[in-house]
Amino acid sequence: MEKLLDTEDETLLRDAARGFLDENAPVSAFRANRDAGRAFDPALWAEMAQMGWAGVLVPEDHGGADMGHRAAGILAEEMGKTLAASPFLSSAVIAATALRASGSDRLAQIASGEALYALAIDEHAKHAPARTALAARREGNAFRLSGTKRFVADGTSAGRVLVLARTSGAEGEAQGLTLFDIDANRAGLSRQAMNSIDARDFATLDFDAVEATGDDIVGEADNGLAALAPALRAGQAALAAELGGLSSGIAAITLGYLKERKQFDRTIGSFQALQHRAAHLFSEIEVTASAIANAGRVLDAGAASDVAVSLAKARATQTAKLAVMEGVQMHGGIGMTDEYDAGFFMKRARVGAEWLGDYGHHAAIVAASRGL
Amino acid sequence: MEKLLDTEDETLLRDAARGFLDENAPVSAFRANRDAGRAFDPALWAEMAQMGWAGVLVPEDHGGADMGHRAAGILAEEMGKTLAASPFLSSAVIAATALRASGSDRLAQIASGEALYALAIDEHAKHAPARTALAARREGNAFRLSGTKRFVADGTSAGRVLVLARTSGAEGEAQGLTLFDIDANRAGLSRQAMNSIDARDFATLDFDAVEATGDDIVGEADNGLAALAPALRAGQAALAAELGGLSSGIAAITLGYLKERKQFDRTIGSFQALQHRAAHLFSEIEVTASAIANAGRVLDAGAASDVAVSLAKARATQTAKLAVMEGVQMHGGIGMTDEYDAGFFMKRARVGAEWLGDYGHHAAIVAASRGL
Amino acid sequence: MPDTSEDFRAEIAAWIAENLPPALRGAPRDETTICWGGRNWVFASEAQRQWLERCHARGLTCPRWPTDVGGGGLSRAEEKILREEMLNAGAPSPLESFGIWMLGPALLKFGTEEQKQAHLPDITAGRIRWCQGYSEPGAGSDLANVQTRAEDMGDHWLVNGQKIWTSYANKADKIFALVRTDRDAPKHLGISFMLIDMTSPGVTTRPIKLISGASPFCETFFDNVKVPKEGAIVGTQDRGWDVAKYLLTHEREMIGAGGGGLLSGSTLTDMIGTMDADAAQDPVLRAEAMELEVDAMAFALTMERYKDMAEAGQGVGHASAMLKYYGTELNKRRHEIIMSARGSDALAWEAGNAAPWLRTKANSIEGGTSEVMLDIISKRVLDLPSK
Amino acid sequence: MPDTSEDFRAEIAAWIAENLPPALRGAPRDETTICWGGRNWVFASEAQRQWLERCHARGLTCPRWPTDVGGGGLSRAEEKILREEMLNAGAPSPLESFGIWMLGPALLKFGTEEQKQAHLPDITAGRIRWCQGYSEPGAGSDLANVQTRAEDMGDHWLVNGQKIWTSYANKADKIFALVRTDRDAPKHLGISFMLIDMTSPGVTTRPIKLISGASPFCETFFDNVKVPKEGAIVGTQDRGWDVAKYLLTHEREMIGAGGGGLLSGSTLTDMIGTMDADAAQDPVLRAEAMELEVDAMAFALTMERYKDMAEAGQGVGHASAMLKYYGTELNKRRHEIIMSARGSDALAWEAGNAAPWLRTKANSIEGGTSEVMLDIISKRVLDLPSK
Repeated sequence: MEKLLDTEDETLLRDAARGFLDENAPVSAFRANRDAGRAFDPALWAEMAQMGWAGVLVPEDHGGADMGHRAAGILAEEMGKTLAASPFLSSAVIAATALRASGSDRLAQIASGEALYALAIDEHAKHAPARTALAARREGNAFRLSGTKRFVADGTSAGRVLVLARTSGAEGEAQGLTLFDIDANRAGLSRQAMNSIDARDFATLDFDAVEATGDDIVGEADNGLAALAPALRAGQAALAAELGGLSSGIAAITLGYLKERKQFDRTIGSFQALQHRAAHLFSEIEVTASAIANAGRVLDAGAASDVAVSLAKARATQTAKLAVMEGVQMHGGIGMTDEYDAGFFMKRARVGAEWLGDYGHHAAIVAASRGL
Repeated sequence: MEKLLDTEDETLLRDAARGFLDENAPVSAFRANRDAGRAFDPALWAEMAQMGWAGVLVPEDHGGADMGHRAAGILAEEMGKTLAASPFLSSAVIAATALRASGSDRLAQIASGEALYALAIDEHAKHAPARTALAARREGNAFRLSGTKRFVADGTSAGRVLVLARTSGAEGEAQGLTLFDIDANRAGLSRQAMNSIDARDFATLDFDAVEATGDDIVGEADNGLAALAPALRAGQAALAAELGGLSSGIAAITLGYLKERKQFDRTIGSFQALQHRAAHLFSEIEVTASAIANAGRVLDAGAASDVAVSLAKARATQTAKLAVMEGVQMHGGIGMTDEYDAGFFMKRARVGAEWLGDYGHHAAIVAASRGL
Repeated sequence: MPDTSEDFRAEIAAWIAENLPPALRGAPRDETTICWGGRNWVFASEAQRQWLERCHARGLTCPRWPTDVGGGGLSRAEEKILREEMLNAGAPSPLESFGIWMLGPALLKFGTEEQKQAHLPDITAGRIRWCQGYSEPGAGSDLANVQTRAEDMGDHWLVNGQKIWTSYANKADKIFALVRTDRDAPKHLGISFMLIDMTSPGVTTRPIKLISGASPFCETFFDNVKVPKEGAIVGTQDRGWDVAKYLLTHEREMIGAGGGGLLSGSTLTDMIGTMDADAAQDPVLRAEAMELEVDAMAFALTMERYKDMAEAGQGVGHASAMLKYYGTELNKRRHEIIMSARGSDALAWEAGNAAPWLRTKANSIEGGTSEVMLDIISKRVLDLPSK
Repeated sequence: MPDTSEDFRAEIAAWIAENLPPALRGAPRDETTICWGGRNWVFASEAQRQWLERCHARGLTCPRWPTDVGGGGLSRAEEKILREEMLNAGAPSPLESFGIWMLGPALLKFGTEEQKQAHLPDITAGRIRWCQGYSEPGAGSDLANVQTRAEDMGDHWLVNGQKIWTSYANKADKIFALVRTDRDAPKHLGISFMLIDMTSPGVTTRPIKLISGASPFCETFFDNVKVPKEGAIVGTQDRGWDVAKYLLTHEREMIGAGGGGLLSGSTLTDMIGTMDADAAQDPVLRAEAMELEVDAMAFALTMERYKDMAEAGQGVGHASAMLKYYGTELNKRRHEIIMSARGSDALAWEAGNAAPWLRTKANSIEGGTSEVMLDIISKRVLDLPSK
């Protein structure tokens, strides 16, 4: 397995990404999207696709760049630092990984950035694919999907939907689920934006006897979790990376403020109590960075990745929480204002904490691997 | 109900206790006991009894001072500040409360300080009276007790033993238990000191067909928990008070050190990072003090006290843990030496954390009362 | 005197039962139901108006204030009973205002008889809504760093400068502000505590939008504002810092009180509602919730104990900084747990969890940051050296 | 080169299988089984002697040191494989010593060829046991505050002074110590890194009893101790602070490593054993254990990453302070959890839990306190201002 350090290629990728994002997607660009009520900037996504980011996990014979999971993580980290919003996680990472096994001919459209995917997985307040109740009833050799999916990423903007439905068994059972890849405009499918605090596109999707055929099935019928699991792990690793980047981003802003802000005739960064908290935050960010890099390495090595990925997501969730709380508190009043950026980091960190499994969900997986 | 502040009488009691203890039971006295392999100083206990401490919860018509639970807590707080070791908790608080309901004629001996009680309650690594398996088999109108009790307070030094035995039902059931008050020298009863880290007297007691009669029963047969519960609550409240005092004691020593110790040509107490941690510790100690005072008040008011007592024990356990860890860390190397007193506080805090129920045990009771 | 207090409990319970408009019973406590009063106040309902008037008539808008200014003249024990009975009856607070929380206590301690008669009745009746003008841009925690100046023009003061974090200044009728009346005096001297009508020419406000989306604070600008001298200054001229310090202590206790969940009396479980099955089984979340409830109950008792101390004349003094520090950090923990327990449901603005969660992040900043509180404790209470 | 590394793994595994005395396989790692070596060392068993000799012959006591001084000349990758295979085989470390951990690295970086040849072979063979003489009474974290002085007497140094926290000085053959060779130079200058034989007349030691009951440290006194100049000083005279700083960084990484549980590879569950039923069901304890394992795994990966960085020549430098800080705090948490999980069973000294638990409290003090580490991070890594 590669070392946890960036390789030369990865350093080049990171520097290129940073340069592009500072130029085209600073936090001010996120603010502009937020103010415009726009989850992301399609033009920006087109440029990212141009650079091969949309195809980061798509095989070259489908027109992808096939750079691997660590590379995807590096891109996510850099996007996280300035809160760059895009369909990267749902389409380029999760959907691409889900469709890759079957060699779906839609991979090319993902790589080109044309195909955007909504992820209709969860139905409850906590991430739990096995608790899927949304029913796919057989009608001849077709299916009728009925039920409701919540917290659907890119739910209103995507042209296609990856939806996990129950074809047999009961809610809570890991078996009996089937993953469908359908057009978002099918009759009976209605979508309501959930007005998420992070100003990204999350939605509630109602399925009212939406038709699907065998051709829409990803992987095997009744064994949808097998097809979805690798995609979820890839997404969790990339989301962890984004949260790691987010933590570094707000920490850097905060350090800058500590160095320039004066109070009681002193730079507040000279107060030892703040120094020690900043040093502790630095430590947490460093330790989390190792878990994030490791998750990418393990995925790229094709090894068993559940623990490595959950470790990264668990750590990244807690570190981001600490980073944004310290960020706002150390800024004082100004950190509470919408005019200032700190709040954006705090709101995205909270959404990232819940999406694809919260701290307890992933810590339990890690703990189990240690015999707890 | 009385306010949470000390009344005038209580202030007098506290000042008198403090004066007596500073004179006769400073930490150096505890060290002398430890070095002599002596759990406590009988002469000191005799003096405490003289002052009415042994009879703090014994009715006046049995020769007690009957000062109540808040007063017992104040005495325990002051003893905790200098780690004064005595049979106060087990005999004067717990045994006295257990025997009070039945008006046992042994109350007078408790008040005089002659009768010392060992508390043979637990059989597992965690406090759980209902998990008692020690069997009391009926033989005619006598009983034969067989089994093992662990973590028995004052187990080797006491002349009498309060032992909780199972007369019916199965381990884990709250019913079917009977509380016996027997002579420690009965045939078949063997006791091994457990060499506890706090240098107090805890022991393992083996019961091999030890005889007991109906006269030895405290409260009702098969309903021993009812007789024991009020005594345990009284003990938990007093132990919480001792831990509160212990926290103030080590905090005071640490503050003194911070004000006098110089390093890098500065008083270390001037380092803001240490100042903020000291201030946080102060806050925790203050908040815990309220819970401790409240537990005493609720017990004295005869109101339902489970939650109030568990709140005090839970808070006191966590506060003491913080206080001793900060105490040792802020002292640096010297805090790690046996020559210095900080370690004594740390070891007693650990024992106090486990005895009569740990943090999780009591926090669960509090949480349940809040609907969790 | 248990009997008399029980009599009072029965009496007040009966009064509430008789006078609380049914429409208000058990109504949710939020921005839409709260009554701030003031010249331009629009009552949310006829019931809200009735409740305010009836409580004011009974002296219950300011239970502990003297009756001659519209207070209730109750003891703290009676006030506690009142609060409990209001809670039991599901009765909302009839009136909230910075006049009740802040200016009233300042006038009662430092004000002249004229000032008390001039302002307290308007506060108890909810006729005038006050706001607070302490902080200034760039000063941050350094509150004594007052740049807004008031020049002595003989019959009036001429005020110029800018305040920030003035709560609801855009809706307030009057402001109590710290202004510099002596520019040559040392930092903490030369400050006066001044009362200014917000309708005076030259006063303008600009709301500050917070990360929660709400705008409870404003920037307030004073451009050659003329303030008639008569009754303008509370306490001694150039000694306004004494008044401010007194009120800060007061404010700290108040903000801290939120942490105990005392005021609302509601538990985490109340605030979370039915928990998602997975959330309920998560040991990490459960442990955090257990610890929060333990600490919240102990803190609520501490608020009581400190009030008892203050009442017993055992000065609480700087230790009140602990209440502010502990209570606000507690409240932040509480809302982190609520957000986590509600999971993705809480991530939609409309769910109503996010705004209060974000609001709590300001608790440990406003009225003195947690860092300032810890400094006060270590230097003033623990007497730790500065070098 | 995966193949070659797999070859090495097979080779080393075979060697261990062949040479590890059965008696040592899976033996518990504690004070009674550890091998420190030295002139007066008494082997715990014949097997322990065999294992040391065989490992030394194969260069495995100091796997990464040059072969000409008895090292193994392995790469870090190979050393990692060796560690893993030793773990798999349940093989104990053949030799522990401050010579291996501290002096060796110092000599390899700052020593003359003569000094290397004079000392490294004795270290790899376990013939000489070294101890460290840095701290002095009253200096605490201020390590550069060196009062022990060495006067130049022409052919020898005359050493007078006192050291504290010298590990096992009462059992060591030689000491590497910081002594002041120029009393007029500024604090950090005028210090030299000196090698002194503990059998020299005038050297006495007094063990320090710790709260755990053990005495792993001593006070060491130098009373007119004559140290022949030849090879006495490592590095440049009066520039011993450079050597000390280098070793401190080294020591930090080493002490920190304990936190990951890397060295032992054991999980909390291993260390706790079968848990009491109530302890197993306590959400608070469970949550603490879960969080510990998450942090410990991530920290272990961080140790690896930092070693990779160092090897890649990307200087880790002051960031190593983070490893020391994080690893030791982690280890303290780990043992608090173990004590709590074992409940009252752990409260008897004989249970063997308490002494290690108390020992961990020194982890965040020795080799630079956590506070010093945080200062280093904030000032040297984060570049935060001093005023």
